[in-house]
Amino acid sequence: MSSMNDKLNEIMSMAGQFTFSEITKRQFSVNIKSSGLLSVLGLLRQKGFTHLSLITGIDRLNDEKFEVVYTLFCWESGETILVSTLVDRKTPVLPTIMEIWPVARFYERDVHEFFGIVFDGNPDLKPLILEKWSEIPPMRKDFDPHKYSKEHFPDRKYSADFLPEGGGEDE
Amino acid sequence: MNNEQTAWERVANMLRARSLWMLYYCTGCGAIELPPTMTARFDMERFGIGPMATPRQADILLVTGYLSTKTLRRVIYSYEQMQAPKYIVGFGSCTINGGIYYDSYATINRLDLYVPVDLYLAGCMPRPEAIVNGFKNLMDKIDRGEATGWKDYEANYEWYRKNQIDALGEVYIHDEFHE
Amino acid sequence: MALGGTIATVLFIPAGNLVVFPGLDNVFVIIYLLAIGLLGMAMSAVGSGNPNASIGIGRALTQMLGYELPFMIVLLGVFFHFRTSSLSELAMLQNSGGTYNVLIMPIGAVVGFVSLMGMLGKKPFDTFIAPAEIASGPLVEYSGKYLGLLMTQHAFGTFIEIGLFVNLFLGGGKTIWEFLLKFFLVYFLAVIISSIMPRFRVEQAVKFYWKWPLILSFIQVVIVVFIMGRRV
Amino acid sequence: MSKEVKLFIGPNHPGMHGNASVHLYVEGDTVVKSRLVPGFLHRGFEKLMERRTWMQNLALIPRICVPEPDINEMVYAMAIEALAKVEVPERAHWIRMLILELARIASHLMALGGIGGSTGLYTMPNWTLADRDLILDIFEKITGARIYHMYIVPGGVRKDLPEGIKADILKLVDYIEGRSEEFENLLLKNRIIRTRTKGLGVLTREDALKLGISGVALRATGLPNDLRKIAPYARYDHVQFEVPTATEGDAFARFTLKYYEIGQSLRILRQIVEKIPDGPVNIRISEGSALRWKVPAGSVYAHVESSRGEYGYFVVSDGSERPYRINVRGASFPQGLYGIEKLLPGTRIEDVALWLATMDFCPPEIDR
Repeated sequence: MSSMNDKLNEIMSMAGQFTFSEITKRQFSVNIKSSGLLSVLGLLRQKGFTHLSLITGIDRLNDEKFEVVYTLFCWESGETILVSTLVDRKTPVLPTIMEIWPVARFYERDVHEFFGIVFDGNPDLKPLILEKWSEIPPMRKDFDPHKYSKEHFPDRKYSADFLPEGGGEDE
Repeated sequence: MNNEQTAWERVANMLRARSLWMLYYCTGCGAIELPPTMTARFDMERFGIGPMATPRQADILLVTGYLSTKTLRRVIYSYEQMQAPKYIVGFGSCTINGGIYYDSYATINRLDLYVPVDLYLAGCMPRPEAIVNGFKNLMDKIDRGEATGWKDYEANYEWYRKNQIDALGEVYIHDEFHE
Repeated sequence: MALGGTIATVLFIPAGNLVVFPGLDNVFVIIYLLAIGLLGMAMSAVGSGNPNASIGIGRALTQMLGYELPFMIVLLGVFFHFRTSSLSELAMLQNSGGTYNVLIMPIGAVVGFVSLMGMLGKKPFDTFIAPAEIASGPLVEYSGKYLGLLMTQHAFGTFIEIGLFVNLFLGGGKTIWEFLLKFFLVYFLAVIISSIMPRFRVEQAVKFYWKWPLILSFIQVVIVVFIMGRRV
Repeated sequence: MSKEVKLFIGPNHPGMHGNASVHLYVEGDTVVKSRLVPGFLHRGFEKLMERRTWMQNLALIPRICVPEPDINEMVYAMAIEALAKVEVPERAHWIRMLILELARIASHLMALGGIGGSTGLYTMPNWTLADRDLILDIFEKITGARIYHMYIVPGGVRKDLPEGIKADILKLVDYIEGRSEEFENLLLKNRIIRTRTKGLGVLTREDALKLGISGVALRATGLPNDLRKIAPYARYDHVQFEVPTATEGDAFARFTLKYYEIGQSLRILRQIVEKIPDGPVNIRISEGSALRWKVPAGSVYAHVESSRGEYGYFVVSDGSERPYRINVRGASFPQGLYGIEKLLPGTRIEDVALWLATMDFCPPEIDR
């Protein structure tokens, strides 16, 4: 495994500043700035991480950042690398990685729909799953589904008499 | 409300109950229990209930579990395409009051605000035995002439339409192909 | 119209000794009337505007192209041999001669049976009412009474086609019961075969028809013309 | 140029297992352009999971993908154990493998039934689903439920196996193996199925890798990529089995591989029943009542080889009682969205339903 780390360190040093940590014996996570994104991912692909498993968006509300994690997997060695970058919450723009992995077009479209992160260079950022959605992107932390569901989809009122006096409709 | 049936209606209901055709449309997670119910082990062909491809020729529309807004639109299309004596069976607690997805922004909580439901089946995904038993109840209900969901859909159509508009914005999509 | 055409055809099928129009039951009359029934269904289905229906009709007609050719060639062989084309006479000749056509023309009988499967739309060749792909093809927009009409039309069609086959190859039977017995046997055989066969694609079905059954029917005609000669 | 017809293999279509709409642009009988519109089964799982505590999510996660619910529980448990740096007792590993292999066979049988259904061979679904029901009976004995078991929990397995279950499993394995000869005659040696699926939807190796396709479709192009071998989890490294591969990469290769994988899974089941050790079956992740578990902060991606391909969860925890973010990666996401757009043009209409059945594409994995 250690050979793997040196190989990684050598790639990373080329891509500039990064933080590197090992999660399990076959999984590493790397945090880089969004500027070095394309070069690092391209390098990793040559190093055998040919399979793009997933692009995940995470809404770090309290420090006003979106985190986007690219999960890469290498079929030969069975190792996973999580390449994550931070991007500002107000103007979330990231370069698209469609040239490296064509399938990324759909992952990016999914993340765009649920977080509102714009991937410039991705031709079709049309809505993929939701239809006629007028609210803010639903996966953001400041969107409350329970309130939305209460307003839009009325439900049956139960007059349950077993509730303790203090109890009642939950929050 | 036991309505007295004319002789002809009673015969018609009896015949109708014996050969219900189920629309083969899996709207939710309960649909995984339909193939075992249709095939060899819990065969519902014995009751004359068989899967049918087109809404035109189907009598029962199964709403199997939760119903997302997008599917609700298609369920309304299919329901309105079906011919008059039509029945809707709601599976599980998701159709009664939202079930496990009570707080989801994409699923409706109460089915009978949008389409008239004739029969509810209990079980978070009812078992094949429960489905067959439910169909037996539906057949008895039809025999007694009480399964008249479709009649009150036509009667208070505006009320249903208003609910549908509230939930969906507008029911019929024009650019179905999302050009 | 579909149902009317088909009912008209049924009148001409001699079922055992029950012959409605003695002089007129010529095979060509039946083939012609059968087409009316199918055309009626075709036009009403395409009128329904559902793309599935028009695709279904397209398939039904191409498949008809497939199975008509070998069936016709075998029929010519039979007519040439028996020197007549009226069904009741053919049945009577077979009974008097004691040998059924299926014995003296086994290849013709096999080709007849395979194209019968096509006519009935039994499993290997039922692409035009394929539920899994085009949602029961032409019948997609029918329901209630109209579906009932078409179902009876299909039932009549089945009776005609199998009746034709029984008269041509199995001697038609002296009494109505013998005819019905043979009818049941042929139908049962068709159902058994169709329950273990998946569906052909349309062009595969036509290719299949124009490969084996066509060659067999040519061999059959050659045998009939040169070896068996004309019946006295 | 003949008129281009727009056709729905829409949500309400017998050929479609599940609920997604394929828009086809058809010329004559061949598909010119095709596109998948998912989203009909979208319930916003990832949002709901953030509102429930770690233990409450257990009731929610198996409901994501219906034909094979156990992989969700397994991946969820693996992710939490990786974050909490907890080692599960030996016996729990073996029981988990038992559940996963039974679920794989059930899902494969369901897929083979689907292939029979879309080609009109209705005896096939009757047989496969009847056998699948026997497996569900065994699930009922072990976990108490037919489809949603909620049996694999973080920290091991909910309760131990009932006695006499080993005999039932062996009886089931012998029964299914006994029937394999009939299955082969009906499906693999069936000439019409062979002519219909030979050369349908050929997938080259570069395309498969570029599309990010995993599972049977990738193995049909010759690459023995199976997560159970490459990144073994549970106790797959203690069990002998091969990964069947083919070279043509067409629909016929795909469903024969599915069939041979059932044989391999039966072999694994036999070895599990022999080698399963005794001992405790679960341990606690953190102290306090199960509903108040706190998982240490961190993010991890756990993935498993499901019957359709690589299935994984990306779990992020901020140390509180509720997960901060869980992202579900279904195996059908690349196969469905990109595969349908790229591979379907050129096939005929009759084969679209068959292509979907052999690619075994499960819409709830895309919509989550």
